[in-house]
Amino acid sequence: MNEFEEFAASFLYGCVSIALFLLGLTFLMIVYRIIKGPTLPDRIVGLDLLVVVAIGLIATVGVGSSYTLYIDISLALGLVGFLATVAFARFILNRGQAKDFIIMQEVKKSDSLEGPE
Amino acid sequence: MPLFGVEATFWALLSPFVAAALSPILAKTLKHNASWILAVIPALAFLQFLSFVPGIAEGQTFKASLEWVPTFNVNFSIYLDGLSVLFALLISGIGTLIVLYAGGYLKNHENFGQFLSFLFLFMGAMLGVVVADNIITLFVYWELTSITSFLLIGFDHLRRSSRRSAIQALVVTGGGGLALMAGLLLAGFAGGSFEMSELINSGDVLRESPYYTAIFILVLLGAFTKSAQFPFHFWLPNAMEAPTPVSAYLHSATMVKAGVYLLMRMHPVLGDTELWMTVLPIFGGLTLLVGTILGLRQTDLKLVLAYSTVASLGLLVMLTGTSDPIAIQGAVAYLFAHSLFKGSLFMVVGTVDHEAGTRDLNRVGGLFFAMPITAIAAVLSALSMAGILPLIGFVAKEVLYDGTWHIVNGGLWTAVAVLGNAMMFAMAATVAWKPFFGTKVKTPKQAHEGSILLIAGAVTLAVLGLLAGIFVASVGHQLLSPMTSAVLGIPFDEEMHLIPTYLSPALYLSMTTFALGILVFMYMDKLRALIADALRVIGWGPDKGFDQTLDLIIRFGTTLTQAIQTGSMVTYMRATFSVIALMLFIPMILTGNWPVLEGLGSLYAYEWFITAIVVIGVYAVLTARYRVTAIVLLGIQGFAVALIYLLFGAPDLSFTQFMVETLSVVILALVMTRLNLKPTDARSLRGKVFDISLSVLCGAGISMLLMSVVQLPFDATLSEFFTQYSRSVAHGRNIVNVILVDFRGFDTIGEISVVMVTGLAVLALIRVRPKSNGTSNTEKNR
Amino acid sequence: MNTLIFRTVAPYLSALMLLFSVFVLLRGHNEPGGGFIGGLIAVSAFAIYGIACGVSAVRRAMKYHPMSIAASGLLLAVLSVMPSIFLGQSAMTSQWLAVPFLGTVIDLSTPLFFDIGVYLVVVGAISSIALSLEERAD
Amino acid sequence: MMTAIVSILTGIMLIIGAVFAAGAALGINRLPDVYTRMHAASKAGTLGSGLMVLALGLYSQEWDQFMRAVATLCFILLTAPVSAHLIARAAYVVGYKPCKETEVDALSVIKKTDEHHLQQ
Amino acid sequence: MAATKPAIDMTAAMVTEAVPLADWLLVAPILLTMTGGALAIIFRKKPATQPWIAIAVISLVVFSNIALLNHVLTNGVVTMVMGSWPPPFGIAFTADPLGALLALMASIATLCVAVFAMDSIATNERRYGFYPFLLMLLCGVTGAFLTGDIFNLYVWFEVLLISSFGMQILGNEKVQIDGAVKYAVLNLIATTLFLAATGLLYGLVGTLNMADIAIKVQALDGSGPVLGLAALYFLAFAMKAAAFPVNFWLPASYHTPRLVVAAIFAGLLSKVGVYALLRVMVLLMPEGRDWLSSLIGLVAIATMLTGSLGALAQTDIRRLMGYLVIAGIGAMLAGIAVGNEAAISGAIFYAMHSVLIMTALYLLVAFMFQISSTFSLREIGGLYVRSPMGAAIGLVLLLGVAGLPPFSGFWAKLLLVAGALEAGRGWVVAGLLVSGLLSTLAVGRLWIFAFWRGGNEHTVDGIQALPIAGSAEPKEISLTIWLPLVALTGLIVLIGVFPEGMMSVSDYGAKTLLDPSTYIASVFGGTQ
Amino acid sequence: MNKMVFLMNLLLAAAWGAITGSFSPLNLFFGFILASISLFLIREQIAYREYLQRGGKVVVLAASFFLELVVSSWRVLMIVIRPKIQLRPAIIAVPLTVTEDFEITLLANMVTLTPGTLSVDVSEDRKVLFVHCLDVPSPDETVDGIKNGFERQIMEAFR
Amino acid sequence: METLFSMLVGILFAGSIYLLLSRKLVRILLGIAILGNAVNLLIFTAGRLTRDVPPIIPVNNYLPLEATANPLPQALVLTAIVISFSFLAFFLVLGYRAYQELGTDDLLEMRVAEPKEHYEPPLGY
Ligand code: NA
Ligand code: NA
Repeated sequence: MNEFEEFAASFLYGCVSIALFLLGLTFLMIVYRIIKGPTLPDRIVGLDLLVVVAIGLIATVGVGSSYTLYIDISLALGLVGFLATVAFARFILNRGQAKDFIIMQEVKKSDSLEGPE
Repeated sequence: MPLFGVEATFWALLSPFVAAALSPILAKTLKHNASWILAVIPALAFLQFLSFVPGIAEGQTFKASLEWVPTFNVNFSIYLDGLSVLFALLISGIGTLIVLYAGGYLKNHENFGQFLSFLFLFMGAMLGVVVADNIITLFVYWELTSITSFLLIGFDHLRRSSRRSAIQALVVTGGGGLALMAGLLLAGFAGGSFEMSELINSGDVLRESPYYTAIFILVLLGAFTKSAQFPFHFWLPNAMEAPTPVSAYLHSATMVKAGVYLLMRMHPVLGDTELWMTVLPIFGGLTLLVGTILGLRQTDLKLVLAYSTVASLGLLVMLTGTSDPIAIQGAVAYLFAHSLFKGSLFMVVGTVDHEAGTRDLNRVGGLFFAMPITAIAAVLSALSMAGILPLIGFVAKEVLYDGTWHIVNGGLWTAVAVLGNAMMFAMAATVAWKPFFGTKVKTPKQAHEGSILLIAGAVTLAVLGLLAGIFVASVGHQLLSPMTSAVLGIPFDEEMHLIPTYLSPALYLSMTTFALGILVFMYMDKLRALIADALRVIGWGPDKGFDQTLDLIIRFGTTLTQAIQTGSMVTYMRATFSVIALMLFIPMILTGNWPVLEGLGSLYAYEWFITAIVVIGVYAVLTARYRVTAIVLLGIQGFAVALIYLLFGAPDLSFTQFMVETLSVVILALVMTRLNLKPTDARSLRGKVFDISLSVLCGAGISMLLMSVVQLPFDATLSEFFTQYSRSVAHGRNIVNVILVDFRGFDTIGEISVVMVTGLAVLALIRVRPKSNGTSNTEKNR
Repeated sequence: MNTLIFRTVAPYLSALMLLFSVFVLLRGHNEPGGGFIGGLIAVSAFAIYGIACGVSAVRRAMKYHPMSIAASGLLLAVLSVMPSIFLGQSAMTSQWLAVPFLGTVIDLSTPLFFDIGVYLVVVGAISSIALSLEERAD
Repeated sequence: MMTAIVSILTGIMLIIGAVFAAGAALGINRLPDVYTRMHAASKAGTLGSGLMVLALGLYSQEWDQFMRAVATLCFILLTAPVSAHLIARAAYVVGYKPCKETEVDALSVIKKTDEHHLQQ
Repeated sequence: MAATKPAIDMTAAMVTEAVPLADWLLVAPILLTMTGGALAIIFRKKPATQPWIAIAVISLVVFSNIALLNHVLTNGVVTMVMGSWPPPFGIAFTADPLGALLALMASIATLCVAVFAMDSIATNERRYGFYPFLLMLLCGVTGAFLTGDIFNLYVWFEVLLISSFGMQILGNEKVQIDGAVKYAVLNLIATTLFLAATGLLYGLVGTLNMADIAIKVQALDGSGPVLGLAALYFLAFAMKAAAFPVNFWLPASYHTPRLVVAAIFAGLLSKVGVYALLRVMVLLMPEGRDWLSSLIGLVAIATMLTGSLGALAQTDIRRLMGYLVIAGIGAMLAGIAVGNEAAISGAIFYAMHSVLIMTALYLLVAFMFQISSTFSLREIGGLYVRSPMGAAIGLVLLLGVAGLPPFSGFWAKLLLVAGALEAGRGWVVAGLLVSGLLSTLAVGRLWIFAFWRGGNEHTVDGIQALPIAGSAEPKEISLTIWLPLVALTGLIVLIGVFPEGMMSVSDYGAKTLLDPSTYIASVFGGTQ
Repeated sequence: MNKMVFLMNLLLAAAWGAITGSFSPLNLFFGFILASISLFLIREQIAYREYLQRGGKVVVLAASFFLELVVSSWRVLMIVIRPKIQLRPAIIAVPLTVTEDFEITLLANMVTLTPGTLSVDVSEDRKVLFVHCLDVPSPDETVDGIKNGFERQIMEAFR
Repeated sequence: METLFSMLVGILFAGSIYLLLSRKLVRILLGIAILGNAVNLLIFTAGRLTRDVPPIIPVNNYLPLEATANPLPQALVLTAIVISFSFLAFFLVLGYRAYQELGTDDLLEMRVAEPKEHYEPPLGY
């Protein structure tokens, strides 16, 4: 192994570590949004993003552990994550049209939504 | 030698059951005349037992055995000695007469066949009780007598009082039976054998066993309930709800004596101890007095007889309790006499009832000319009951006085016996005098002499009582002394005389008895009123107590059940998890096997983040105010768990978890789309605190258990095997999948069964609709 | 959800997912995957198709009642347990048959059929649940 | 040598991808309403993950893995906008208002004139 | 550069000797019921053929189980390891007398219920699964009785549980749904505990095969968390078996499903819990059982008493039967608490008896309802007049459940009392006797109310018994009702009068449980 | 069988090859069979549609799209890391020239993935695409951008 | 590591039990969902943890090159996941039907099977 290769290996290791750390932070931020809401669509957007980021995380873990077969899990996650989003979108639509108490409350609040912080 | 050999006894034992099966068929075709044919069966059995008498009189005993349940040492074994043969003779002999009598008494009754069937079943059971050698077999028969007596007492089941009496008898005798089971088993273990014949020969083994008291109490409970000893006496008079043939047979001559039989049978091993000689006479004496006192106040002839039976049983128990040979000889003689005269008297009363339409003392009188044969039978039997020469009752009384008088401190028992006998004298007089010789009263029905079926039994037994008195020496030698020997466990053969050979104390006591008896009879009405007043003042008795106890038990059951089964799911869950928490911690507390907080290891930063997301997710689900928020958060928690699987080398798991979590969330969302639910968690603060503590406790318990497991070294043999052969033998590189479809494929086949059935169950939940909302309509569907 | 965009994309997505599900099923013996996961992906495919185009479209697409599919899956799994009875072996002893086909050797094996059975059961049962839930809404 | 270059490339792609993902997460936390947040999620998120997946495909240096990475990427690209569309539409139909700063709302005009327009 | 296949010692990897065809009897019931269940689902739209599929399949299962029991009694404990993988690696199916006996009884009870249900289950309920559920329930139950692998046992538990859920809600009435919620949630908690305990056990001993566990647990000698696990298992199975104080689900739900369903529940489900207790507490974790025996005894007594007192407190005869089930569970637990040969044998005998009699009792309730159209003890009456035959069957069954001779329950009680006496457990004996008395009272009351009482009598509180319509011919009771009732009653009497067969099997079963060496030898015999 | 469907089938078979990572004849053949089954399942939705006529344009479209995606993501990133976010969001209506479902969908999706725009809905009559814009100083400019950008490219590629 | 995960499992259990103890049907359903995860993670942890290395044999080998994660618990958890998923699906529908039929999501109000008015059984004979 020459110097360059050694550098490359440690560079990759560093990158993976940083990426994992960043992704972990990302997760926490997304979770914060999901918990905080304030509206249901906000949470759904959060969940959708969470799945997308998880796909990235799986890929990163795959690089870190050299198990490239993780790519299939990413693929599957992409498929089902979409399904979850669809289902929730449908939920919002149906409940909203059924004048769901909570959704109506949220809608009312969204009228007075503040602009960017 | 026995008529057809000892083994033929098995057929004799089986025969009543055959008769029971035949009864309904024959009764259907032959009506009451079926009695004539069916009576042959017990008669043959009687002959079979009779054929043992000479041998037994010479001191022989007979045994035979068939295998029944060898695994538990239960044999279908019989033991014939003086005790069992005399009982068997009474049962089969009187049984024969009763079958005939029933033909007359229940003539044209629509359920006559059934009745005979029950009667024969009872006969078979009772024969089994007295003949069985194996204590388990004995017990089986014992309980059978309870069941059949239940059926017979309740025969007239549309009457509430019949049902009450029936269940009362079942509960009292059946309950006693349960105790007896324990007692017999304990005796069997202590004595080292389940065969009565071996047990009674092992003499002191039981008496010296540490379980003696327990055995004694348990056996006594069985015997006392069956033989209606105070305070369990109340069921017997109530059992008079049964048709008279039943009263005559079960509740005077045979079943109620099963308890006495048992005490006598076990006397060689349980008797002759301080406890025995204290408890039995006390309860026997009490029963005697209570029975006579209560009997005196009755005006229903059948009840008079019933209480006198209670009294007689008390007397028998008292005598057996003395463990004195002479007294026991007296008891044996009295038992024999009682069976004859009481059976006869019951039949007489039944005939009167049947012919005159009433058996109330105040509504019958002067029937002698209308039914002379019945009257003669009544007089003969009453004389025997009163203990008057030359009937067997007299001899019995002499011997028993003789017995009680000469034992140490026997004065009290003698006094009790005299008092009791005097009152029985009065009762006998009541039964025989007023209905037949008192002033003529208009009865509900124009009385005629009963049919041959009705009178044959009473007359036979009455005459037998007379003959037995006259030939008492022979009867004593052939039947009574062998029985006494059996009870004592040692040979006993004292000659019996009808005419006292000398002016014994017994004779004086007899005189006293007569005098007292006449006195009582003369002041009968006043006495009756006095007793009635006294009882009214007391206002409570075991009979009433039975009802109260029953109600109390049911109410207690109801209260208890309501307290436990509140119908509130929340309570159920709290209770369940409380128990879980207890079961998690108790072992740790008791064994002191707490896990240590070590081997924490370290997680990488991103692992921490993901773990944190699981925790945050769970916490957020708990605190989420809106259900959909909770669902989304649930999904997050699930995804995080899936990532954990991924990070720890379980891609398949992770894969599945992602899919499952998503689909769960999707289905949740699909379902929730249709629900309009209130969002809040309506728990009180106190409830919340309780629930939080409970769940934290459970969680901590499981956590600690898991810790203590994972801190031990791990045995990975299984996985090593799977890894080794996954590709080379099972042709798969993904070891997890190979485990799923090959190594442990049977888990998977069960798992897919679950999945398939779930699909069907959901379909059933959604597709099948109740036909209507009214319960009545839908219940018809069941 | 009757939106043009979704309705247009969904069928292709579903077809793609179905393909993917078979892929996951078939290679499960060697790589992550297998009948169960494959089945779930197929269910997801049908779910998306159903949400976009309606339950009846899915039912028509599946042709047979999903529960029948599930039941036949179980039958297939049970059958794949049986062959060893003729060889004097224990139940579920796997049988392997290498079939040369177009220059490649295909491993036909009882575990493969077993896994296909799992796949069918999951597809049938879970889609039955999803469809019946959806239908109540209509 | 090849491996080393691939490694460095992979590392860079991972970092960039992670940064985009973090940006998306930041975006959904900082942007004012659900519609604007969706912009962040559907664009930066998708690109971020796509990069990381491609990185893995590249890193494997195997054709089939790389193809699958591309397939994954395509799939994400196919679904992400549809998801965004569905959420946005559902939110809008139900009545979630955009933030105050949203001056133009062409959809609201339509909605008012044609009540049935957006019905499911 | 593919590595060459390493040399494999095939004898270490697989069982190579031929398996006798008779050993397939171990899995035959499962394969048959699964096939039947699948076919019944495929023929969902043909309600007329479904019962026949079920009856045919269950009859085959009965025959197969008879052959299996015979196989076990002649050749000793039988084992087959799935996939020819040597134990403890493959999943072993092991039939000892206990398992084979209970499997047989379960199939008989199921057959009776299948026949009974022909008339009583509405067509649309049949289409949506009565027979498939029944078959899969039997599949799960038989699997549970015959498997020799603890995790596999969990799987079969779930199979039978989900099938029971399906049956519970057939009809979808309010009361059923309500009952199902309680039944399902509480049972789920129980199985989850079971699963958790199994995971922990695997973590502790590293194996799942029961024989192997028995060996490894013995080696641990009660150290470490073994006792904690035993407690957890005990709790999980006690919940399944409906032992006090975790029996809430049973009274809350058993009166709600269709009566045929309740019959099969009462006959099979709680017995599976008892079976698992016997298997796990006695065979696998004897130290745990010893350690817990006082607690188990207390639980047993409390269960018996709450059961029999509860039975006395009921107005609805279906609920009354539910409490009788609980009382019976208490008796079996008493056997486990005592733990000597007689007591375990008694518990096995009782379980066998209970399968038959509890099924029969619920069928009897259905029969009673058929005539009287009521479940209320206040309203019911006059059945003796309408059907003396039914009254006779009722009497046999009710006295039988109270443990009176000459019916099968007596022998079980006898063994239990004998065992407890031998072990000097006076309290257990007292519990058994008192509960027996209370049960006798309860069933006696039921019988006199329902059968003996006239059709138009008033109860003390003034409610009149429902008059039985008409007085001439009783309502037509079809053969499908008589046949199973008479068959079960006949079996109960037959076993009561000739108990030796069952007694010897129970005794053999108890011996096998108490001395696991034969069980272990059967599993490992081929390889060690 | 319809030619287009056959093409689609071939494409899916190729996708299979890509997913499984093996372009051996057998695998492609197998993929083809699977693809036909999949297509059969969704047969109702794909009959008689015409698309994918000009492969070359497709590639151009794809390339420009990827570029836009990167730019768009970059812009979002830049916006969100600004210390103070100042936005003028808007929902604008884009009149559509494309008429086919497929084209509309493609356009809408591309719009979503490109800078500052997000498709919210298509009008019932398929004539208007409603687009949410993150930051629009002038809505008309954005509308023109979409119409002259992707819409034109799509029309070129698929007509 | 295992000890830490034991705590995580405990937290999951505690959370799910808290939900199960609730009066509201929806919360119980959520509790059931978490309970499944909790017990699965428990089994996974009980089989000990190994980072990264999945139990998959490389294409060119007959044995894994390094020590892999323990495959058996993974298989067990897989089975358990599937089962708990099935049950969850059933429970969800059951809950939905319960709400539909009984008109409430409050368990304290679900008293059809065991109604509040509880009769004393008939006394007497
Ligand atoms: Na195999
Ligand atoms: Na997406």
